Amino acid sequence: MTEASLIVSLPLLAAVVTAASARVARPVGLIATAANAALAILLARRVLAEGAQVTHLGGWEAPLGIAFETDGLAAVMILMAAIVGVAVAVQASDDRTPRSATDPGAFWPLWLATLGAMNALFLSADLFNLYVTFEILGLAAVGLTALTGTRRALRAAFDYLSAGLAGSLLLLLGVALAYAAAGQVDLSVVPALTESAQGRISLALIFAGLAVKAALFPLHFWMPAAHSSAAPVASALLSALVVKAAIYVALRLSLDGGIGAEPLRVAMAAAGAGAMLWGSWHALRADRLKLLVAHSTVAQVGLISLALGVAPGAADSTLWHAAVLLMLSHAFAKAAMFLAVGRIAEELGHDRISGLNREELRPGAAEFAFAVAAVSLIGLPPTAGFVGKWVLIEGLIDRDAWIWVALVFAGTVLSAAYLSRVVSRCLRGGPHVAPGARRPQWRAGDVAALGLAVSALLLGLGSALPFALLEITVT
Amino acid sequence: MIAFDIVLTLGLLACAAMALTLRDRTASIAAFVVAGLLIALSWVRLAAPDVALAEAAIGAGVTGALFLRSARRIGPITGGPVGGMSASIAAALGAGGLSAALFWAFAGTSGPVPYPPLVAANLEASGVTNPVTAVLLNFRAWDTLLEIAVLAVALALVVMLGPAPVVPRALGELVLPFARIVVPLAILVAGHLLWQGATAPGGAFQAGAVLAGGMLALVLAGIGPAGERIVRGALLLGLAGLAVFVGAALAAEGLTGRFLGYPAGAEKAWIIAIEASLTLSIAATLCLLFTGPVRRPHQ
Amino acid sequence: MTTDLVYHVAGAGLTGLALWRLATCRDALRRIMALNVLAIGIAMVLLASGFDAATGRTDPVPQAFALTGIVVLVSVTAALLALAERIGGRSND
Amino acid sequence: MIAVPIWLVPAVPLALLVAFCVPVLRPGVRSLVPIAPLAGLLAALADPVPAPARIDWLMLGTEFAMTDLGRPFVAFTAALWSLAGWQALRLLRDDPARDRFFACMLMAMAGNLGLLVAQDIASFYAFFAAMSLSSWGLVLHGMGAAQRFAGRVYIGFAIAGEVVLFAGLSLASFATGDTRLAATAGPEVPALATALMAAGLLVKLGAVPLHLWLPLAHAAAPAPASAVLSGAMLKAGLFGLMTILPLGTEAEPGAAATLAAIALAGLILAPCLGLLHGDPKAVLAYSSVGQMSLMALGLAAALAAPAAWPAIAPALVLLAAHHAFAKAALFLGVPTIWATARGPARSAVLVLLALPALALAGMPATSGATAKAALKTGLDGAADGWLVWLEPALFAASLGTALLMIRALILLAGAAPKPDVAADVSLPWLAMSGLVVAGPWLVPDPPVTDAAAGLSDLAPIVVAVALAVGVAVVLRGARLSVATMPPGEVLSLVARRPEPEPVLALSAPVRRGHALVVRRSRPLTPRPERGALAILFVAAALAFAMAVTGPETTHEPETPMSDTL
Repeated sequence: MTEASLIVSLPLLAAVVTAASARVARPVGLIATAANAALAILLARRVLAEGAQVTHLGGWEAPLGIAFETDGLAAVMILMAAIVGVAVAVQASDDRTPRSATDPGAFWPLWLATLGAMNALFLSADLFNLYVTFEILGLAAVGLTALTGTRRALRAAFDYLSAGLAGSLLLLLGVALAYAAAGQVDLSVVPALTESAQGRISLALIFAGLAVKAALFPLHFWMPAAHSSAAPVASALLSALVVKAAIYVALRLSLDGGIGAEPLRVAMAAAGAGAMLWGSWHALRADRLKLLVAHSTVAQVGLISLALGVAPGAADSTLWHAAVLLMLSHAFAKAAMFLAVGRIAEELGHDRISGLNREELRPGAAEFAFAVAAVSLIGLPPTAGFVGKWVLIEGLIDRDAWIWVALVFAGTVLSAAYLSRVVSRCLRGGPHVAPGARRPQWRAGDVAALGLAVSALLLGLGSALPFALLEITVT
Repeated sequence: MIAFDIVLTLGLLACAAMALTLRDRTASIAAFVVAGLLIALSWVRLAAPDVALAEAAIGAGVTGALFLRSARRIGPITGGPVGGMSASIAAALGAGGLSAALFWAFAGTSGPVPYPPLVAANLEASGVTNPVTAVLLNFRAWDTLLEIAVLAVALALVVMLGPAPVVPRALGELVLPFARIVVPLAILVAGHLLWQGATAPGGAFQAGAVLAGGMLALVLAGIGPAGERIVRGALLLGLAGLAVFVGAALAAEGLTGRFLGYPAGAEKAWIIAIEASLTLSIAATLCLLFTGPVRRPHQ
Repeated sequence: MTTDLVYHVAGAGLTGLALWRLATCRDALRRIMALNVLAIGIAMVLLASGFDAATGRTDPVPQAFALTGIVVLVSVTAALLALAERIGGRSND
Repeated sequence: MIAVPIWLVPAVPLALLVAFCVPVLRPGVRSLVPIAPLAGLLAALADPVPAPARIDWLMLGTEFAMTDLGRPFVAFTAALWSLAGWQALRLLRDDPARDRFFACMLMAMAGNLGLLVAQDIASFYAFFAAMSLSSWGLVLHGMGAAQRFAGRVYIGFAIAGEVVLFAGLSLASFATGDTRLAATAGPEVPALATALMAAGLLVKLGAVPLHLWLPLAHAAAPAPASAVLSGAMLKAGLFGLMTILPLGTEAEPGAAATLAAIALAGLILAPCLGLLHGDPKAVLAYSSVGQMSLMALGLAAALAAPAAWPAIAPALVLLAAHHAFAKAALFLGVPTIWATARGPARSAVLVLLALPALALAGMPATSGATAKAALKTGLDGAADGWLVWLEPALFAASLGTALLMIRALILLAGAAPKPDVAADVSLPWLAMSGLVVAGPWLVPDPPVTDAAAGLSDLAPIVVAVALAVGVAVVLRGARLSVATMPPGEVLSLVARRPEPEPVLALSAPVRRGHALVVRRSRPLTPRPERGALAILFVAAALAFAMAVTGPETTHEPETPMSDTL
């Protein structure tokens, strides 16, 4: 048994078990999430020690069969999903957290299916296989969105699923055209696709589908509603991980030379810049905390997309390494933020920004976690966000791409502006708080949010590890 | 035969256009089902009988039934066309342009065709003689496994959402004699399709869909004991398919060292065993997707 | 004119039709149907690309893709319809 | 001697800080706070010095080493933190917010010790920032109006300093392409980078006019925190300057003149302003401003005359160590005064307190005299033009210090006892005083060859005493009393009164348009068909763009030169 095959089968098996019996869902879900994290670490260690590996499933070589490519990038993404997953599972396992109105145990199978699909997606080296993993991911993510069972959430889930289906069908159309143009659909065909006009149209369609899934401006219309009306654990997963899956595929294609095609790169960078401005503007205007955080995801995804757009492919690694680090940083910080927002809303009974501090309630661990996560998202030292932006700007300066540097700075300033709307209120203590004000009790969610926020912080210090992993590619 | 193709596709386009534009729900769904049957015919014309079988059973049958069920619950189409003329024209231009580009792109390709020779060369080692089954259950079994996972997740999602279950009594008396004939037939046909899948068109999906059709007839006739225990059993059966497939994949790795790599010589047995369990599981899943879970007391 | 060309035209037409309907209609059920038509159009161009007019055979791999697509689509359709039933017909009011 | 791995120096306080997060472990960890810096002390005293350590995965590749310059700094810093931690433990025994204080203290300790052993700019900056920012918590500890005001000023200066330092460090590393700290003093570092780095460090040093935060913060913080602020953290600024300035290589007359002007301004202003204050801790803080200015003067001389640097450097280190111990002893003495009732006991304490005070003023046979003599010897090697006013400057420094000490002691003598201060706060103070007394013998190799303490060294003290007595007589005769100055000097004139509002809080939006909320957003109603239209157009546009741009653009090797030819 290799780690790769276990890490894709174990979550799926656990999902079946948890779907079959709500009684054992929680322990099985927790154990499976922990086991997945352990497997992810083993996988990363193996990649570090033995280099990248290609596994032909069933022993059938690539054009006919499907291959798993376990390289450094895949290992980093699997680790990211595993770490965020552990934190989210910790919060979800808290008995006292208000549950979904529809089905108390429904979170676990959906989450484990998400995890399994994501692991499969990160490893897969086949376009059609990627389409199928996207479908699992999309369905499970929609289930997570609808978890609360409120009308708002259900409507958001419907819009999400129909937009997501349209996106995956565009992806499928692109794959079909790739098959028509090149006769095969494994990832090694991508360089050949850039040669012919048909292949280039196919890449354009695939990219358009990915842009819907990644909520890339201007195709993000479904996302703020979905991310802000879902349950906190679900929002954390959606925003931190599910969106990243599409970005990851875009990166993978770009590394293989596909999106390296000039118009797509320009489109990604321009869409990223637009997303940063649009998302920030709406985050500045949002009156609800979850909406602010959701719009901030639009902006942050824009930043990552900008980094990918200006990265000229595998040959020059600086910029795409920066993009991956920004993805990691955003995953940890945004998940922490959503979990913290969940806890804040639970204590306050609402999530209006104007009512964030009340006289009878002192700021607690969740507010602190939010602030730390905000520091990482803004990109202050020594967080991972800082290292990512630093490397990105360094790379951009090397290319004399001053317009992009200015845009990155503008995005940073804007993110500082909208996040400080919250942080300044979170930190407000002192005379505004009545002397006998209570402090929120510690819950599993606080631990999870703090842990993730601190991970984002520590990742900045230990950023050499992901960089070392990213150097490992299939030769 | 070209003339037949042209007439077929014209009819298909007309049906699809009607399905998407008719203002009466039932008529629109009827057009959709007819379009589904025409598409099954097209697949036959395109020498894809496996897909045609699945399309007829799933695409036209189950999907049509699902639409009918929802149409009754959601009610008629309300509100006129939205967005105004300019948006509609813009959409038409965009869609038309993309459609033309697609036609140009697809028709202009005559790229290499590496798959048929590869499949032919490895067909013997795959254990089955139907190339489509070989691709589905052996060469690209990982795709199929994930596809079963999609079914399982959809099932979990529908169970979580808990839509109102189908009430069979409304149709009971009429459907009863029909069901008495259909159900045994469906079981026979499903068994045949499953076994035949190894050598000729047919396989788990088609068999499962046919079986699901039979079971649905049973349910609609009010014969099936739709008690909670049965539904629970169906749920477990539906989920079991994924568990069996993943378990088989891991067991194969234990035996041969390759994930999803069946032991040499025993491929056919493995494939038939997996397909058999998938047939039952797909039938149960499709049934539950249609009927929905039992309504919970708190709702 | 060959068989696959006819189906290429039909597939592209179905795709365009579905995309146009998606962009102009708000009714939930109709949108789901349009997505189904879109998937059918894609399957049609896919199979037509795999069709070899000379031998009258079709590449088995795109056949497997189309089969997978059908099953995936019925799952997603069921989920979409369940959601649509819960929120009522129009997704926007 | 046990071999202490060098990375333990910052790691021990950090580890304690992590353990501090677990509520169950807190009481145990608290009592370990005084022991946390001892790893640093051991590492500094170890012979041979610990081997350098390199941690590749941390930041940009972190490197720790005990340099010859860093070693004495680590030694006195660690000793100081240890004793201050001990006193804080006793002083804040019953304080409800003590956990926050100790957490900040551990963080600042880790930063302070870490920056002295860090060898690359990333970790140097990180430790420096950790120290500066967590000291904010030390200043804010009491959470009264004065603390908030001081905290606000402190954090403003600290953040400005951090930003400037960061800009300078990154400019320097971009210019040299080297992330080692040692490279920032190299010849190819642009002058702007050096100026920025120096400005950031001068904030920490408390150089006039960047000193405004210093008296406020020292007066507001609890006494042990003031002791480390003054004794250890100001020295971090000096250490930084000694590291990044291009000393001993090339004469920089312009920079030297600027620095000298700053230093002289500090030497003169510090006593003038300090004497007007009524809080003994503020008076002591002003004396720190003066003393740090003296050290800046040494740096200025070295900038003007590179040849003199080898002599000035040890003198500066000696001066820094001496000031660290003496000033810390004075600050730690404040709670001791609080703990003793007026009477003979207090007199005894005052007599003991006079020892470090005299040492600071340069009394012969104390560490102060040794340090000043060393500095004088070092300055002798400086250029001729300097000597003319170095002598008066040194005299003025001693005179000012002596006056400030007299003022502080008088204020302390009259301080009201605080009954809730435990008596055992005096133990760390006694230990610190012992270190001050033992100072001259602790220096391993006295850099001064002729340590002949002349009577001239006594002159400033004598003049100061005479002046003080004179002023006292005049005041009493004319029935006058000295009006004390409000804390914050210039800031107290221009700044608003401290409002009862914590730092960094934005006021709640009263009306629309007052805060960053531009307009309340309408409830979000997604229009599904609009989304589909967007998808359609994006897909069509991308497909079109990809189709029309020829496939040959991507695979042609890029030949930028061919365009110009």
